[in-house]
Amino acid sequence: MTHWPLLTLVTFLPLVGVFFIMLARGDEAVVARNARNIALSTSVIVFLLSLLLWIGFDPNTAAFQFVERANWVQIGGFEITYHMGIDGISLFFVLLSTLLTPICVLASWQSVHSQVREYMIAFLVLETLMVGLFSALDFVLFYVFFEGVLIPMFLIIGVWGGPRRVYAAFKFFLYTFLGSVLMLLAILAVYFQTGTTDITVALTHHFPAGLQKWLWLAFLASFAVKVPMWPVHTWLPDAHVEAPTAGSVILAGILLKMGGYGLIRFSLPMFPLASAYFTPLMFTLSAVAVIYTSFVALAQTDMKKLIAYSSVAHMGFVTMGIFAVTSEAVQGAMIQMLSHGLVSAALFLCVGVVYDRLHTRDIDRYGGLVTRMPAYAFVFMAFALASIGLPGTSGFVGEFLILLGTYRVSTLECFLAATAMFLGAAYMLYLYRRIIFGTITRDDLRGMLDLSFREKAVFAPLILLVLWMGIYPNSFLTPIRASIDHLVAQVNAATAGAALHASLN
Amino acid sequence: MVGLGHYLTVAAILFTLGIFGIFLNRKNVIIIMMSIELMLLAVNINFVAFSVVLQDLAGQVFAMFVLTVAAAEAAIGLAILVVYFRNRGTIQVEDINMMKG
Amino acid sequence: MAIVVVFLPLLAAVIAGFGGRAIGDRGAELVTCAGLIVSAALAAVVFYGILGQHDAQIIPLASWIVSGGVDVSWSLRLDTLSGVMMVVVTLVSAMVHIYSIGYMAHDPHIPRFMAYLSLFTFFMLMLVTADNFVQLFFGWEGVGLASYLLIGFWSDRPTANAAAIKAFVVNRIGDFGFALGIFTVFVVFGSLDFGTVFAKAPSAVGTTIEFLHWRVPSLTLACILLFVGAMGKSAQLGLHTWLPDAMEGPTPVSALIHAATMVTAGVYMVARLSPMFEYSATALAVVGVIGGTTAMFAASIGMAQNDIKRVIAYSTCSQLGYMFFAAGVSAYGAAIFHLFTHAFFKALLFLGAGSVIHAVGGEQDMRRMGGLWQKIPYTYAVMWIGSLSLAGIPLFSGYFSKDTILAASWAAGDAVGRYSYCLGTFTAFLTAFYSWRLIIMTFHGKPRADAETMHHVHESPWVMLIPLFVLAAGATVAGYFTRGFFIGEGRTAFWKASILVLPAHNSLGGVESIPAAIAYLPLVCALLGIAVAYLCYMVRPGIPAALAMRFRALYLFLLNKWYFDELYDRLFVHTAFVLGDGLWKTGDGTIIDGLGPDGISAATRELAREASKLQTGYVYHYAFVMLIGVVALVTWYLIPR
Amino acid sequence: MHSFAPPALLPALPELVLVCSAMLLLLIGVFRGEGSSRLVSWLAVLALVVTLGLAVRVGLEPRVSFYGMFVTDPFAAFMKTLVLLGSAVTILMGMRYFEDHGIARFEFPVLVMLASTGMMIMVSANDLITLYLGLELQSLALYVVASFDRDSPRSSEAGLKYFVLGALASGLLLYGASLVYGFTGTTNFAALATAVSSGGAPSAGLIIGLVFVAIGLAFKVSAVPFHMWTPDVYEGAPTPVTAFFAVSTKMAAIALFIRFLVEPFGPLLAEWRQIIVFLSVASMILGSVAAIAQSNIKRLMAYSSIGHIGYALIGLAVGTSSGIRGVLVYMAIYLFMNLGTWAVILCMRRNGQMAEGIADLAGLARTQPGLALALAIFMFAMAGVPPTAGFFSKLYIFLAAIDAHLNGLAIIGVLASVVGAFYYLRIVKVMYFDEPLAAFDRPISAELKGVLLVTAIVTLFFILLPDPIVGPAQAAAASLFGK
Amino acid sequence: MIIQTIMFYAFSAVAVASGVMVVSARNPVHSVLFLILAFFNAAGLFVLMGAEFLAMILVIVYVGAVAVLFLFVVMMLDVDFARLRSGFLRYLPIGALIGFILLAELILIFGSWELAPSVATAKAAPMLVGGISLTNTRALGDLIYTRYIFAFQTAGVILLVAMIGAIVLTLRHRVGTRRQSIAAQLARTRAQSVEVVKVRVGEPVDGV
Repeated sequence: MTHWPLLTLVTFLPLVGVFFIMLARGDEAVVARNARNIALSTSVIVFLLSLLLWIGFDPNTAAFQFVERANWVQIGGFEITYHMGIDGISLFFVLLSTLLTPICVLASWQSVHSQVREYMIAFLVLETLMVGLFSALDFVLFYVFFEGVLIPMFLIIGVWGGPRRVYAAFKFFLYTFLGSVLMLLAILAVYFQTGTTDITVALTHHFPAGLQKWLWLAFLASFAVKVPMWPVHTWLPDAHVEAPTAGSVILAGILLKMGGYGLIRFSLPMFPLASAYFTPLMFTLSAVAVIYTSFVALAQTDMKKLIAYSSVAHMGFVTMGIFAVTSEAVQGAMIQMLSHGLVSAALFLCVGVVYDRLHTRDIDRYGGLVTRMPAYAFVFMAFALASIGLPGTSGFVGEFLILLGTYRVSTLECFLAATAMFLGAAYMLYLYRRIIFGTITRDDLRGMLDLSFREKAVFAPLILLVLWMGIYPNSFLTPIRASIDHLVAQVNAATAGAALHASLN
Repeated sequence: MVGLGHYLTVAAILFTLGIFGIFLNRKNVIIIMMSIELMLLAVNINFVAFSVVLQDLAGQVFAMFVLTVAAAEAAIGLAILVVYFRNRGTIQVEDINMMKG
Repeated sequence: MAIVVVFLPLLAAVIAGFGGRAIGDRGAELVTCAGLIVSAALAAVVFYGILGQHDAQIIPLASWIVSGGVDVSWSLRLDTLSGVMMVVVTLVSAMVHIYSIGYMAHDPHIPRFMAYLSLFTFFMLMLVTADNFVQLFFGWEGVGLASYLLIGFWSDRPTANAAAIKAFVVNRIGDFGFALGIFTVFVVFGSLDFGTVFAKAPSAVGTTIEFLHWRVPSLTLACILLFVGAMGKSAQLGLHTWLPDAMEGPTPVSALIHAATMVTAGVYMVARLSPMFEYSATALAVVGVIGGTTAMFAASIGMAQNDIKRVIAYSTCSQLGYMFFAAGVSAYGAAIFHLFTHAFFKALLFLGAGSVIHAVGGEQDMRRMGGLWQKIPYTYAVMWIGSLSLAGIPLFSGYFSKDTILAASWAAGDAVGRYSYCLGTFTAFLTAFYSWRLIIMTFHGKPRADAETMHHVHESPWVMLIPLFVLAAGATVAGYFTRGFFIGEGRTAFWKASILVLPAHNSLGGVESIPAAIAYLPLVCALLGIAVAYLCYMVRPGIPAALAMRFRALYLFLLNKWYFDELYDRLFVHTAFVLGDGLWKTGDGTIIDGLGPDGISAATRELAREASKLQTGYVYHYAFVMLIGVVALVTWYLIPR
Repeated sequence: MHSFAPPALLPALPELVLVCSAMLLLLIGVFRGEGSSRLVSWLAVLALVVTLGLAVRVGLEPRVSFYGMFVTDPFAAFMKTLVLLGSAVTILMGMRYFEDHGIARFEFPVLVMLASTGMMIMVSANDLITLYLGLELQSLALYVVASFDRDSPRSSEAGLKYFVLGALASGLLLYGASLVYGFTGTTNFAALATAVSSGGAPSAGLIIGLVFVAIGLAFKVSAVPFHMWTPDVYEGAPTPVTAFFAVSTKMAAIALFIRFLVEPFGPLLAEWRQIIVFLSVASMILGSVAAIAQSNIKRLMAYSSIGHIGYALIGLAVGTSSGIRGVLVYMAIYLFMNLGTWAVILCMRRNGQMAEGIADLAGLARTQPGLALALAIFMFAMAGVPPTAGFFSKLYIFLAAIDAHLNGLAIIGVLASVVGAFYYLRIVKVMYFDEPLAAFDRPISAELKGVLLVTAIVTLFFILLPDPIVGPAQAAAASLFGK
Repeated sequence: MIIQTIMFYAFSAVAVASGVMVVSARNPVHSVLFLILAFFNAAGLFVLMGAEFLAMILVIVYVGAVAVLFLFVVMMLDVDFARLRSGFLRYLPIGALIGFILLAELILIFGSWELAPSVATAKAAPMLVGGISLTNTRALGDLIYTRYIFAFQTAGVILLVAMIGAIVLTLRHRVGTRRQSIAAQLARTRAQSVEVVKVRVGEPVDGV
């Protein structure tokens, strides 16, 4: 299996789809139909291929697997290589990307009518960039993918978005761009420290303690915006609200994970001392994110905005878990990210379902849907519960592990964050109640159709996964265990070493 | 005794005058062009003075080229001015602001 | 077999829930009832098997969460405690299922309802058979979910929806403590399995742990945090507000979930964790005090309520208080015994009340009932049985358990015990009073409902009555026959290792030796309560109104449930919304966006306008700018540095 | 009498060829009359391409000729390639434009060729005199082409402004040159280098001379605060001419800037770095901020070019081989994305009239998706977003800056790039998000299509094969420091 | 020596004064004339320094060509007398201040001048080669055709550009004017210019 470049194939196969879509000719309807079909089949094939990664993955090692390396830029001491590989940390993000793309394509099957071809191209390009991002092992390569994501996403929000799409698209782009450019400088500084842009080398490099803080901050600038952490989260609600459904799905499902991935992949192992130093800061921001945004979510009148704010809160858990640096918490953060990737994506799809029918996201316009749309009510309930973190769903495992791991480090932090248990329940159920329950007061609601077969096909895999992850999370924990344990050990060794050093002086 | 410094000072005064003429001028563009000629003259005085003091002809050669170029420059400048005048009927400095912002 | 007991309800729920359209209402009823009856029967078999074993039997199902130090698996723990609970749960559940066939006959969503009930049963069984804290939590939250779904079952009623959310969220607040308790357990013991933790519990005595910057005894902290969870689920003082509101759900739900089973989960938990609580006197004291206070507090409110179900709900709340203060004095056996008897008589009362409501066409306000006893005699009879049992009249089940609890708390001899005894005895009076107030207001006197309603009053169908009779039988005799196992001489052999009582805490052992006055006082109080109720509502119906006028403040205080809801609304709910709105519009909008992206972009635009104004179009300005540049640079280099 | 040996002409062969063909074409034009502009244009492109080939060939190894006044080396070859590419493409793109505006005249290609000659001389200058003459040759031709649309008030105003300010800048430069000459006794770069490195602390006169020359050059690269002419001239000049300004002249000027500062004044890096840092910071900030308020795309491109020069100057401020490499890579990529952008702007015609407003691009993605895509690629590239080539240009610049510990400069740079991204995005926004207006005139001429295609492909796929640009840039930068 | 000093001051004073008048004269014609005067005096300074050739060039090229060109244009464009606008005075103080700062700085740096040690070796074209002194003109002539040949040629191209530029910009073929086209005249054939028409008596001729 390692003989053929599976990772490259998974990464760049969507571009082949793009190529075929570009070839599509004919009148608009034909082109649109072809574009949809090609996009769907491409992304499904990519997903199936990516499953091979999971099957072939060796969970017993923290080393990178499926590694591919090729020369790229070789000139002048600044050598960039095409270096790809995945470990336990990246495996599931790759899978999540490949899973959500076909779901997005399917979810947009009918809701997108204009410029279908461009839309599908954007999503396939996005898939390439996302997969590439999670499997890049060269800093420049990573950065190219990391930033490249902005372009299709900017267009998706801006072209197919809602009324305030321009504002949202700009805010999204510039905000994240601002963070990333600072990271670029840090990456260059890392390069001069290590003499290579190879991530695997940098991960084991010992950076001087003073420098670590600066680099850590620069990396944080990028990741914090992506996560998004409070107080740099305000782009997210706007972007979500304006983005088309599938855009929100990718945004919540993958883009936010890029920040968490970055923190785990880079910030922790490369700058353990700085991470330890800034842990109180991260804890504070995470706790604020959890509590603050939970309250804000409670006050929302726009469904997507509410879910967006809940995302901020959930990702607050992730950052907290990451910086607790215990094996449980970091693994919990991983699971939480995967879970959130599925659940929030699904919740946005849920919003999309009713939005497609009624073209409003105003919560007050809905109510009593359960009588007309029982299947929908069930699906929505399932994901709302997963979002709340009901045991048996994926949300619980992540939250539980994070809180448990954090409790070992800081009871106060855990205490504060755990308030999300009831705050989250409050806003989520309140949302659910206002949309699904109650009496139908409007005629247009009376005519709502329940989920179509296509929509059920979109939700079914997500529900199954959410339950699978909640009931038997070991399928997911096992592959990431070796990498995370290695990471935690590495960080703890570094901080312990520094502490010893300090005590000797 | 008149030394290098004296010549350079004269040149500097003329140079400054030239600059003055450019940015304090509110009259017509031709004056600005003449100011430029003044600046070039100052430069030439500089070159010649240095050339003499250094006992090196390169400075004078340079000055000669400056003169040549200045002549060409004047020709082109005036040609542009004429074109402009034909278009706008004025060469008032304050009128030259169709484009701004 | 235990696996079948646990998962059969789930299977039934799935079939009824997803296949409801295919198998129809009747099919769903059939599947779930059959499932539950089989499950109940098997539970009895399993329980019989358990009685013969010495140690707890663990049935591993699958591993669950393995991460770092956490190693949690799905498994079933079978011992006496879980066996008792399984029997109670499956039995009451089966009865409620059958009853529901009749009660919900006209509802358009029968399969859904039956599925929810079965689902609830599954979660409850998971809860009682959990072998580790996380699975306990799973069941715990699962029953919360089912409760939420069932309270909000009539989703077109805004009050039902509000009640459902309230139930879930308040429970979650309790679970917040529960979860922290679990984390504390993990940090202290390094494991979440009951077996491991219980074995290590004695060694944790005296250790401390840092919590929110205080150093506290670790075991006490863990127990109290876990108890917060129990308070939420069992509607103890402070976290009780959801329970009365939960009566918005269909009555079978109230019977099953909010009386017989789910709300007792907290009691079960304390009993289950007795090997931990026993080593923390502080925690036990907290349990006792909260329990005692709740018992009295809830009963006092129950006196003034007019909704028939709410009266019973507060009664439930109050009875749970009994169970807790029993646990607080280490009389876990008595607590579980009361749980057991309470399940029968309270389910009976609720189902009876449901029967009444069914009869009067959905009316729940006792002020619009009265004079029903002739029209619905069976219901009237079972309500009597239930009330007698509840009031603790001898020979009825409730008498044995309640009496034992009060005796044990006196026997415990410490301040907490005395406190709970006093409150508990007073509560016995209140209990009897409101029970007969209920019976009299509902069944006696002149009919206060309109003629149309009275005309339609009819006895419930057999499918509803049979469960009533079964439960009535339980409420009558179950206590008498089983007391020996639960609290009597055989208790040690019965409970074996499933409950730990330290020798120093053997309050049940002291029951026999308490003064007779103390022992009979509760009974006297109960009889007094009945008498007073008879006097006030039967003989001189004017008295209550007069008293209410006379002690208006007190009356309103009780009627309004000690103003807890208003307080919470003002303090938390309202604040939360205002805070959320403020943080959103001011925090995110004005401050973060205003100073951040929006502010910066506005400033940049302004700057851009200014910068482009500099570009005046005048050549001399351009030259001037250049000159300034020249002078600036030249000066920069000439300034000696 | 001086002993006189005829100088080796080979190093100057490209220039000679170009200037001779310019004269030849002039003759052809004069004899063939008004209608010959297309022929002359094509021939001029041919000549430029031939010259390009020669320049590359000649520049393989460093050679000094004409008594040290003229130098060819890989650096010169690299920059000449860029200059000539820019010039050739300008002529190509201009053909249709001038015909459409009725001002197609054979003098334009000739003037562009002569300007290119001047630029090549600038690139190869090894003496203050050569520097000055090359600069003036270029400038005079540019003054003329700026006002080439002589019946247009805007064009002639552009020419006039450019002329006045350009002459002022030349004056400043000359004054500086005179000081440099006076305080070192030489105008030759090599001799200057010896003079500068031999003495102790440099005299104030020398430094001020250096400052003045740098100011003159800063004017040519339109670095803030000597940029004031840029927006007006870019707006007023005929669009192909503006493209020429934006591309070729920048290449030559920056090359001259580099050579002048690095070769003779290399030892004074610490001194002149301050100027460059100042210019760079001011340019980056103003370039990104002021552009936001623009509604005319040509003006916007003017500010954009100012900003880009700011970035390029970061590399110069670093002053090391890797810094210069950064500049060269930057300029090369800048060339492609700018040419492409200008090609798109040249396509912006409605009913035979140029449509220069940014708003005129509204909905281009619907009406002309190909064109919109191309412009979007260029805009993202200019904003420096990967995977476009624009990212790599910034990457190499910041790489050098971080290497030299110019962290503050780098941070200002990236922050400014975020602000700058705003207005590039705005163009994308207008094209993709706004409701469409009427389509632009079609068909687009074949030359423009070709230019668009090539530049877009280079900009987008540079990432796949960066070596062909990075490699020569590396060699060129090294050659500057090798001596 | 004294005379030289006196001459220097005289020339300089007049040159500077003329410079001031160039900038400030209201009438552009006066400005041009003052410019010419300034050139003359500068030429005088050149002579004082021994740069006769440049002095001559200055007079011939500048006064003879450039300044006259200016004069010509001023006359041709017939610009009206400038109105001194208020803006001038408004900006004068700050402008003057900055100007004087610049002047002061420039003069300041002259003080630092010294004969750099490297000058002797760095000289490109020493005035004394092998101890032989040539006339200024001849020495320059020797240089520009040998050592500075490249620059000289470039200067030639610059002049070419100036020529092209001036023509491109200003030459117009007026549509209305009649010009003699010799080629056209020579190319005329009989067939084009003469038409033989048979005229019948009593009938009108077509087109007449």
